[in-house]
Amino acid sequence: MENLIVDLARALTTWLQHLGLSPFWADLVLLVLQWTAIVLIITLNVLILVWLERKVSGFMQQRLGPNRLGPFGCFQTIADTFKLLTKEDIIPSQTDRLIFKTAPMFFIIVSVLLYAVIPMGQDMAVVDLNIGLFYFISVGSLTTIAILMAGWASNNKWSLLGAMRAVAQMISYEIPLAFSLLGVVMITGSLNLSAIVAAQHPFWFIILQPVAFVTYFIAATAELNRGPFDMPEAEQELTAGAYTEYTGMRWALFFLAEYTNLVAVSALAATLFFGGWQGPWLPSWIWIIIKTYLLMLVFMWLKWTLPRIRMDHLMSFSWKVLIPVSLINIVITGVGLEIFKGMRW
Amino acid sequence: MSYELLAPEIAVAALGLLVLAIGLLLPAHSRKAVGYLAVLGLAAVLVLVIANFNREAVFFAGVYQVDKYTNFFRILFLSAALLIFMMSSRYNHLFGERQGEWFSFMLFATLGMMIMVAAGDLITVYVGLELMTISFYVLSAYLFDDRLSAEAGLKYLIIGALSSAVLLFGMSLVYASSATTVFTEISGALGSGPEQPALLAGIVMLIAGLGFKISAVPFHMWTPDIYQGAPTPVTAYLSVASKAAAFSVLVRLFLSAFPGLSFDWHLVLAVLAALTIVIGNLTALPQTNVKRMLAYSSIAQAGYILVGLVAANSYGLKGLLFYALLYVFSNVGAFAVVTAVEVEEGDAELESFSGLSRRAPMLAAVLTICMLSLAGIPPLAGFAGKFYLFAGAIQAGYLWLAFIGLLMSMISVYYYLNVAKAMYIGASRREERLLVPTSVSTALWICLLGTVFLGVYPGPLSGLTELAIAIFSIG
Amino acid sequence: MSDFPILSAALLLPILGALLIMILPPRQESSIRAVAAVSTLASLLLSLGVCFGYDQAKGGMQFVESIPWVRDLGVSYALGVDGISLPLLLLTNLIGFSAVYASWHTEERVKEFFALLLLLISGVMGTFVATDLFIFFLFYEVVVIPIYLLVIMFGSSKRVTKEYAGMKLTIYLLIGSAFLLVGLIALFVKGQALLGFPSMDIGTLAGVDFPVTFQIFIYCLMAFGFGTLLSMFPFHAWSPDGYAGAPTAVSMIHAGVLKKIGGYGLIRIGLLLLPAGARYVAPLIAILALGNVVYAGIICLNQRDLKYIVGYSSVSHMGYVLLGIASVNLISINGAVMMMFAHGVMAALFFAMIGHLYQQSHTRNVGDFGGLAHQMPRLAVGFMLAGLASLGLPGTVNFIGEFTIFVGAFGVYNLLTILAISGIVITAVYILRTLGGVLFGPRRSEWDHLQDLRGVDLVPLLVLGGAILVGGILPFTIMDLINSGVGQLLVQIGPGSVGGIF
Amino acid sequence: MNLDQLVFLAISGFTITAALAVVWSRNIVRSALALILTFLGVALTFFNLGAGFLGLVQILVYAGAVAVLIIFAIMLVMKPDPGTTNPTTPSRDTHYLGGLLAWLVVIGLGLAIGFTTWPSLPAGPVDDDAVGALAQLLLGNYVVAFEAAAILLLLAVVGAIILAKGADKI
Amino acid sequence: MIGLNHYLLLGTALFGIGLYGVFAKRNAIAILMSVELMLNAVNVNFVAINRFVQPAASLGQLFAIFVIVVAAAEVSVGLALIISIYRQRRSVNLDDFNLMKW
Repeated sequence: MENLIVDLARALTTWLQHLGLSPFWADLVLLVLQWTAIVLIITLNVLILVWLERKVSGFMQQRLGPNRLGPFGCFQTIADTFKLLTKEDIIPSQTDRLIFKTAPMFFIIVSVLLYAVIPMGQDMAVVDLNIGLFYFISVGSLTTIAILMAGWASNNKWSLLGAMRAVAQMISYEIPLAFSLLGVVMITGSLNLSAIVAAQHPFWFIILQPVAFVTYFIAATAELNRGPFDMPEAEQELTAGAYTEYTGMRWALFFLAEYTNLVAVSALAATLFFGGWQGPWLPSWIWIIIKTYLLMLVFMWLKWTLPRIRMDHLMSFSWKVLIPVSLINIVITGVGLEIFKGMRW
Repeated sequence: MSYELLAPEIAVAALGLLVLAIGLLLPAHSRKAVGYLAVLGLAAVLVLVIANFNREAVFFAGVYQVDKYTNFFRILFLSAALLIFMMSSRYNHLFGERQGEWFSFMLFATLGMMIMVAAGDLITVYVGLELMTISFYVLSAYLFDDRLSAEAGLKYLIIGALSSAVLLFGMSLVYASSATTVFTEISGALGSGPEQPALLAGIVMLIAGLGFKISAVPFHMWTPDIYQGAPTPVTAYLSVASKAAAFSVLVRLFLSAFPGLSFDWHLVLAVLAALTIVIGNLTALPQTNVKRMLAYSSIAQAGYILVGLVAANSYGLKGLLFYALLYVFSNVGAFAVVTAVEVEEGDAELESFSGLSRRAPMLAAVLTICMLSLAGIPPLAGFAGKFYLFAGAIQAGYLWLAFIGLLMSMISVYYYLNVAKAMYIGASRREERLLVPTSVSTALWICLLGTVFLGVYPGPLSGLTELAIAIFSIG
Repeated sequence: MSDFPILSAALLLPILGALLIMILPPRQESSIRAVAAVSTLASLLLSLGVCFGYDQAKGGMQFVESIPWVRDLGVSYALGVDGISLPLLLLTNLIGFSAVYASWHTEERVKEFFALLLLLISGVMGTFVATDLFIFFLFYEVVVIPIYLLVIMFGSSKRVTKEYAGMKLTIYLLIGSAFLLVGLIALFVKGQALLGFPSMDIGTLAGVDFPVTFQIFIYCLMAFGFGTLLSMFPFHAWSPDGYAGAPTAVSMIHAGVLKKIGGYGLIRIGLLLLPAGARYVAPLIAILALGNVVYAGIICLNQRDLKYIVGYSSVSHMGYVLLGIASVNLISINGAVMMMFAHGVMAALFFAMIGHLYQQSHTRNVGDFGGLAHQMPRLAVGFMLAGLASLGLPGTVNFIGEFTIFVGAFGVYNLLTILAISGIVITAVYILRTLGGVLFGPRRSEWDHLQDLRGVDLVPLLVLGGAILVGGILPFTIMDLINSGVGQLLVQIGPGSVGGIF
Repeated sequence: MNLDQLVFLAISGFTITAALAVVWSRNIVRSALALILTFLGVALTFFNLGAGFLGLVQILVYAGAVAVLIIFAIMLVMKPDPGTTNPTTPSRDTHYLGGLLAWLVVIGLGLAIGFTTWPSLPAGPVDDDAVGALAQLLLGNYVVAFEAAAILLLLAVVGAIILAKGADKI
Repeated sequence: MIGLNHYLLLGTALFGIGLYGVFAKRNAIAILMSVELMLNAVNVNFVAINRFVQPAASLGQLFAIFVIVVAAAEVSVGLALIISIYRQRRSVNLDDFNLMKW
């Protein structure tokens, strides 16, 4: 059970090579299959997540949430998906059509690319990059561009405003996000996510780096444009921010990408601070799913509990609170490490 | 390794940060105080450098070199900054609440220059250069309500970024040819014999990139605009110190990284120098704005300094260093007067200088003497400097260059004297005396005495330059 | 006596005076004048002392002072005088002293005027006593800027504006000096290569045997540089305009001594350091000299402005000096130096008189005057003295100079000398016509208000006129001195024949 | 044509096309987006050269920050008609001169590079721990440059704030 | 076999394109973008040289990192400048910035 997926992949490779493919092409086919699997999982996952989010919000607001289709309304999202897929694809006039069309694709591609380095179980990272964490931050920073593209191409003032807010916010919170991860990196001395997971054997890093986790979590919320930091798509002010003009399938792609990001960020948090796939009894890949889902529930809990924060407060919170805190955390970690080394010596 | 020899850089960086912080903490009306802090701090660093003049050390396997050459230029940059801080005390009011930041940017620019001159490696040179240049982008645009200033900042940015790119490409080709970026290792790696074409292309691009920084023709196009638009103290600093910094790099680069080139880079530089001198002086002739005129003249001055590198012998290099230092006194003196007049009159047009000799005899006399020094009239410092430079050039066989240079320097007297004429016989718009604060007049006196003393008795400084260039192996 | 740095003292006194004047408040005009007069007088007395103290029998450089100045350039602050520079030093102080009195009545910006004037005098003096090339050139160019400022601040705009005149004069001289400087630096660099150590000392460099082509080249540069200063044809255009624009004192010093730096330089530096070059180029110089004499003389015939007449006539006279130098023999060079002295006092006197006249009448046009001898007899004496000296009347010092030059030059350039002598005729024509027009003829009542020279105004007349007569009647006083210097110089450069360029 | 060449050609073709789009587009936003593609192309080149860390830095700093800043600034200074936001110079002379100069530089440098024989070192194994090596250099021999760069960034931040705020009160 | 030359030529091409942009474009931001192209060209060079000439040491990569850092600083200052000048003139077209004669 533990090595189910890894064994499967290995068997597949061997079989492909038996068929007469060179190792290179065999690897390539495997890669393609892996990505397909990831995309499929993500899509399925999102179906569940959307349902979950609606249920959670219903629970928070003391209502039932979706409850007609299937037990507990669990087929509601599937129905919604069909609705979105069959809707007319509207592109407003006066838009920059090329950019308008590419923005959602770009967004989803970037989001999916994030999964390349996350270890989904023991030895289960698609690419075990030695600078995996850095890869995650770098590629993650590209999402901003997709939002900008969408906002600008829509030729709509709310879209543009939403996009600019989103970008300002995301750029500002990228810094504490990256800084908060440095504490972990300093302790492990590696940017390799598998190594980081391995390093959490006795203690999870949440114990050693609580401040970093809190900073990371707040910054991640802002990165995801989720409440209470959802200024860029505040319905009451901007209809739907950068996505205002998008309908049907394109809008669904954005929706998909947002949830994909949510999963990715949560999975990273689980990996960095909660021991990743480590856990007793159950197979590793189940452990990470459990941890990720728990974290996502916290995200949802926050979103439906806290009121939205004003734009300027939001910016100054990043620059005046989060960044200094994360910097101080780095300093303290460094000092602590030196002391620890000194004691051991 | 004696890391205390890095103290000047560390001190300037710390001073810059301190000034920045204090400037923000102080209430707006008392921010002038950071000026005193900056001046005192710089003076202390200057004393430190002078006290350790003879101590040398090579850090990080040649990447950073503190030697007498470094110390000479450190003294140059620090004293230029000091003089400019002193002379700009009234001008600073134009910066409003942002005086503290102004001082710290100037200090960071100084730090960049100090790193440039000490750097024995392309990477460090580049970073120092950019530290200086980016400070100057901001400083050039520091008059926020002034359209010219913003324009100057933008133009400087574009030309500066372009030149950095060219310089970098050149550096990359040099790196490709030698597989190292450390000067001393480059010379070893290149060996002798005919150079690879890529290396030549790289050297040409290095010359071009640094040519922008020293505003040598044909890379001078936007210099006058930048100089005219930028706040006058910044212009002064830009013209004396950033140029000297670029020259310090050029000299170190050519004499320690490429000493044995068979490619005749002297000739390339000689042509550049001649063009710079001629075009700088000729375009300065019709100017009616004194600041702009000084900008053109500073192009020409860069040409003269370049002559020293063309010669690349003992006299030439001594002349280069000598001229760079005297240029600090003469040009800062001239700009100090321009600043004082500009503060009073609102602009630096020639009419604003009319009748200055009656309103402020001291200012008029300093401006006249400093400009004559720039023109190379004895017994002022400029003459001694030019003597060294052209003695070097003639010794190296560039008689024609000496001809052009000296002839044009005499022609330059025309536009300098035009200003003197306005000051001495022009009718003044106003009659009341123009008073200058103590700090400004101190700076003026230092510039005046420096200019005269170096001209009448150049011996000590030439001894100093001789020490400084001893690190290069030249004939 | 021997230890006292008498030359430095003479040199620095006017500078001290200038500094003192700068410190004095501008209102204290009388003390400013007094300072100027005292410092120039002291300087004059010192230079007279040098004259009497100079041991003619011994000859050579005397009153030598030398302080190492810039080690790596081989520069030392070296002063000294010999038979060539001593008369010119004396001339400088005579004229400087008179110039202070000639401009006694300056009203505006007295402080600046006298400070600059004293600097100017000091600078000119320095070129004659310096025995180091660097110091020589330093003083050489020092004079340019005070002159410019004096011209634009105190000059007069008649045919050309004073700004134009000042700028033209300055730029011409500076361009000339640029060539000169190239030559000097090249000389220094070559000298260092040949000697093995850097030296700027004229005596040391004279011992170096420079290659002939190098000498020719450098001498051409020097001839251009010094020639411009000497207003050698065709580089003379600055001279008349400059004089016309300049205030009296500047005209006096400029025509009287400054130009002589050119001649002095050609002899001291050109001839001594580059004898082969000098001899090679000499015929060309001689031809240009003829151009000076004839061309300027002819132009002079058409001039109506007094200052232009004297200006062009001085260009013309410089032709004789050039001819003397170009002949390169003992007699001719003796004559050239003598002529320089003679022309100096004469021209200075002339300009002093014109200055006084102009100050009174505010015109310089010959046609406006007539019969001034009636109203202003003393002025007329001055004019006559200067005029007759100008046309080389025996009994004046000029006669001695011209005569010696012709004697010396005839042996070398027969035809040219004869043609040059014809220049005297031209001179006679315009000088006599001018003198006659201005001084004689019927009394014109519109000039009745003019005041004659009196009080301090008489000083220039007495000093300069005295010098003309003493030199003319007792020529040996100066001639022996000059001879001792020139003789040694010629011995030093050795024999050789003139020519080669054609 | 082997795989190596194919990959190189694909990446450089992509990069150069994107770069040309930057200068040829008349719409500044599209130029900026093409610039992002160029950055990504260069990042791919870095990956191809075995400089993974640098490729990621390239993506993070250039594509993620610099390009976004540029687009942000574009939107702040946008004109209503996007099709004319990125004009080429109206002066034909400057235009042709620029083109000519660019061609000369490309051809000249190309020839210079083409005729050069480089030090014949084999393209040895790629250093796996590039990050570690870079860190050693950064905090070792190049610590001065490192510190200077730190100050440079501070300076840029303060300077940008000052300039963008202009004469307003802080 | 793809060697150093190929990468250097790629760099040169990018450099040339950027150079053309600097001269031909009039929008200040576009010029800034062109300069970025040139800097990227340089980085391609550095990394390629690092790979082919000096695979053991990471000097080229180090240089490229510094270039990237500096470029980021340069762009931020540059854009701030452009915004400040836009506030005064309502234009970012370089041809409009001619208060001083060129």
